[in-house]
Amino acid sequence: MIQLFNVTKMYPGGIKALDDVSIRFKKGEFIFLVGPSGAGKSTLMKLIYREEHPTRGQVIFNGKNITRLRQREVPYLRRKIGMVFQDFRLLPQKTVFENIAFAMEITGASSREIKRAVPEVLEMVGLAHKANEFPEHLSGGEQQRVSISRAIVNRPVLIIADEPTGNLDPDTSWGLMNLFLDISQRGTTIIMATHAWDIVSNMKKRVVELAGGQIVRDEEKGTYSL
Amino acid sequence: MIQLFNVTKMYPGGIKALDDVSIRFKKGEFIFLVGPSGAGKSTLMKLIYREEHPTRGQVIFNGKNITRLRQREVPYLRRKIGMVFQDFRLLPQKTVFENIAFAMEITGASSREIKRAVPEVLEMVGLAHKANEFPEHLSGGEQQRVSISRAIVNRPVLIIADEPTGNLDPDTSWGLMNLFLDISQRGTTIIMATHAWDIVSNMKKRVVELAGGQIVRDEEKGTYSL
Amino acid sequence: MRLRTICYYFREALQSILRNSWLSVASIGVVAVSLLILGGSLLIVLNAGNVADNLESSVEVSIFLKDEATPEQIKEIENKLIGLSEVAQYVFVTKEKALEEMKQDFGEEKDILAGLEEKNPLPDTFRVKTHMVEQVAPLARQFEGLAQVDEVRYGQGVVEQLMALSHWVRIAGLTTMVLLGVAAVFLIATTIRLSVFARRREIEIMKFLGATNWFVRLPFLLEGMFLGLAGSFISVAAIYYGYFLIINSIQVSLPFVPMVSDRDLIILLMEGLLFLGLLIGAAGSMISVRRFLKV
Amino acid sequence: MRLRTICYYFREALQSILRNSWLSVASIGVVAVSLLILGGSLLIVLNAGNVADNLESSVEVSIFLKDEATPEQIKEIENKLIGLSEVAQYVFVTKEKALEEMKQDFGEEKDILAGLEEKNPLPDTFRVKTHMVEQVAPLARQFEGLAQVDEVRYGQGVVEQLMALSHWVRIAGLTTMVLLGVAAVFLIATTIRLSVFARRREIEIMKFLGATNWFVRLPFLLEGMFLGLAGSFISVAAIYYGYFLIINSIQVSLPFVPMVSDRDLIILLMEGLLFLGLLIGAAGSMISVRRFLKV
Ligand SMILES: Nc1ncnc2c1ncn2[C@@H]1O[C@H](COP(=O)(O)OP(=O)(O)OP(=O)(O)O)[C@@H](O)[C@H]1O
Ligand SMILES: Nc1ncnc2c1ncn2[C@@H]1O[C@H](COP(=O)(O)OP(=O)(O)OP(=O)(O)O)[C@@H](O)[C@H]1O
Ligand SMILES: [Mg+2]
Ligand SMILES: [Mg+2]
Repeated sequence: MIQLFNVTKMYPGGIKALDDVSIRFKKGEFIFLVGPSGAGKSTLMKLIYREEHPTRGQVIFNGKNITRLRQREVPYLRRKIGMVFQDFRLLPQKTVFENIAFAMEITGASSREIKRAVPEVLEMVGLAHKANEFPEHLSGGEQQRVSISRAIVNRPVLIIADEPTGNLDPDTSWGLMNLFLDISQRGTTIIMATHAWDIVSNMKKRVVELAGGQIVRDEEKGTYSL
Repeated sequence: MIQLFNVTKMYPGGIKALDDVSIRFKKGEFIFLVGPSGAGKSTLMKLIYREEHPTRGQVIFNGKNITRLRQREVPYLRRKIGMVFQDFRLLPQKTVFENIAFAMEITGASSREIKRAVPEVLEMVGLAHKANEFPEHLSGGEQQRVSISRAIVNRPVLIIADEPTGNLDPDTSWGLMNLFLDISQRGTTIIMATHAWDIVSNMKKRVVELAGGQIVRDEEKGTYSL
Repeated sequence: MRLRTICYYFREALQSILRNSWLSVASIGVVAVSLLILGGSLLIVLNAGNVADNLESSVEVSIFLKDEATPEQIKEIENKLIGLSEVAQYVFVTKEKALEEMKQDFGEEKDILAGLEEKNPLPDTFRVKTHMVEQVAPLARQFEGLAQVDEVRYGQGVVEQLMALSHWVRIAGLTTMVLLGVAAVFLIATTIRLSVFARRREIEIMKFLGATNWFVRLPFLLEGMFLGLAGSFISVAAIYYGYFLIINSIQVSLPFVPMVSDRDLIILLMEGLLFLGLLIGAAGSMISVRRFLKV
Repeated sequence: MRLRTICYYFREALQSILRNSWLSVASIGVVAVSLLILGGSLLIVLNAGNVADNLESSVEVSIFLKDEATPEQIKEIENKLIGLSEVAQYVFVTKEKALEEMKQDFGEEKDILAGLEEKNPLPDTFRVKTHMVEQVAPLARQFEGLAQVDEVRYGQGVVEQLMALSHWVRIAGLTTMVLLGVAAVFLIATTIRLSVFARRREIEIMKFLGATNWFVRLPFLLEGMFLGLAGSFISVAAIYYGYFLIINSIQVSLPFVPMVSDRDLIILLMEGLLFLGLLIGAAGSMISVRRFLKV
């Protein structure tokens, strides 16, 4: 489904965030991206949904070369991907409900669909009672869960989650992991960057470890560290 | 050092974030604040550095009633406290170095002191090489570490850290925990809200558990959960 | 485009206006002030032009005929006048009538002129008005050489001065208006850019969620158009009522100053201002959003 | 305050200006445009007032004496004129001189007046100028009753019209200036508020780190003052050079229009504008920051 060919990403200032990375993710896979702080996990994800362009190399998504995508095709790429950002990126002027509804409105969903789907995903992450709050009135963990519901509401073919449980307690984290597992079993590919070693080690999924911008390990049914 | 007497915090909209909480933190103590997402951990901390005012009850810091503090005394309270915010709160227009230097400039530190102390704390969190970057050019974990260095640079008598390792890998987290331990052993009180159950359980420090705005457990040498 | 999506655009625009109420008021205020200045100066220029026109039209050429001119020769000159397109109007003043007028001008001192009736020294005269003040001097020159004409006069110095003055009023007025127009557009663009700048993160997030450029842009566009229109509406209302108030008091206290009070013209001008406000709002948001769409 | 801290304030202000370069340019632009408009209209009002003064000062009262007035009686009236404080200047015109002037006015038609020398119908006259146009009518009334005075004239209609006109020019000018002043302050305050608004999170963070209000405020204050000063400097430079350019070309093409060209006065005005820019910048940032300091 996704292939990276010799991808290098240099940030201005000579920082090599990714160094000649080649990897392939298959449809329906559940991939954990692990590695120390600053290893390049977020950068790899940003290349897939085109927040950043690779300095060298190609990124292929469903047979399409993302690197060569025209500017007006980018939105349609992004609609196929559900994203959980490390810094949440909720719209501050919209309530929780509106934030999630917005992701649907973009795709032209009908009012009826929205009214059905939004409470459903909020229920899944346990935030049905916060639907009408503004993001800045939520706790850190609550904001993170809103960003997760927004990522799954459109039933995307790919979910990219950057540290989706960093602000959550273990119980809530496990609840969400089961949710992701469910979704993945319905055929959705999931790429998740995380530092939750207990979760990674217990789930026995594919683990890709980055360090200094290079892939140092790629293991089916892996654990957090060797 | 810090005492809360029957503190209740209601947010507009009828949300009771803290419900009649009374607790006492002693000088030099290392306290873990645990509890599910939305339990009221951040709110409790916000009351101590006066981001929020309690709806009912009193907060005493070093014998002073914070609730009754006059507006122009607040800055001097805050200078005694080093804060690590859940959402980092770095100044986007300043480089990493300037962000940390700013916390010192506020207290009127000399240029010499600043030039000595800032690289030192950056070294402690392993970010000496990122001193001249702007926050938005850092990875999530790097931003978090900058906010930790800023909190400790003034050698405050109290450190309040809200989820300081949420975006960090286990190794880096443990490194920082040892740093906090060091600081605590020099007499600094540390209150840390965290979901890192492995760290809490291994450190055997005082654990205060919140749930639904109430203290449900307060244990010396406790673990993350019963 | 689906109805649902159109509804979405309007709802978004309205919500944004209400939730950023302070910013909205500021933008409306800036548009209102700018257009007020622009419209006000436009009216001033219009009136200055009107006054100048009025002064100009009071300039006339006097063609003094020789005493010995026969009625036929006089008729000849009249025919020549009729044939000239630049002549707006003319009158023939006999020497008797000229003396009469002179006496009237002298008022109570008309005794000075007593006894002149018998030996009237004044000539027969054609008094001619041209359409434009620029045509006065050439016209005069055409008649100067003629046999029956004694002398042609048109207050040489004054006409040149008037022409220069009205030329200057026009240039100054136009420059002021262009400068003010540029200033207004600049101010409004700045405000809208600032307001979009304050929301650049929002635009960025929308783009990351897969919104097309137009999906992001349209609510901002509607918002800008609404703010522009609201601002220009305030300024138009203020100018309209203010202007007729001023006109009325000027017509009472300064009846000799000719004011432009053609209601249709004023309304046309006001419509222009409203349209300008709409345009400025739309252009302002389009330009401002563009910068942040490149994500 | 320690030198180190003062250095900090200046460094912060400068850095903020440079890093928010786009916002800084916008603010400077708004200040420049606003003050340009304000200063320009100030000069227009000044000149309009000057023209009005000039027109006023050309109004005079003519006191016609009776033919039978003796030199003593004339002297009496002259003494009375000397005693009045509102009299700016006066001349005594004998009937012979008056006829001479009349002939000059008639120019080539002075033959009409031929033969009047023997029986000069014109009276001896005092021509009086007052300091202010408002004093003309009362002065005239004082002399109307006197025995030796035949008649007092001062172009009754014209003086009243002139007074009304100059009154109107002043009122209109003042209103325009006050309105423009308010508009300028509003525009600048809006810009600075927007720029502070875009940085409200920063201010909040500073406060959470234990910064006092003045510590947060001062760099913003310096920044505002600098931006205000820079803006007013641009407008002052533009007005100053623009004005003398205009004056020069007006003095060539319209020598009869009296322009204010007193360099000291203009410079004083420019200094005022500079100070105003500084003040507006300072006030703008103080007011804008205040809202966000309450954390
Ligand atoms: N916009 C940028 N400009 C310059 N350098 C950047 C930028 N974004 C990231 N970097 C650098 O690139 C490297 C990789 O960053 P990345 O965000 O991919 O790390 P990460 O693996 O996600 O780390 P974390 O676990 O802390 O989130 C880091 O050293 C970071 O400082
Ligand atoms: N400004 C606010 N306005 C309204 N409600 C708020 C506000 N801030 C927090 N809350 C609510 O108060 C409750 C406690 O929030 P708090 O931030 O203290 O939780 P927390 O324990 O820090 O959670 P987390 O671990 O997710 O950060 C939550 O239900 C939250 O939604
Ligand atoms: Mg990351
Ligand atoms: Mg919290």
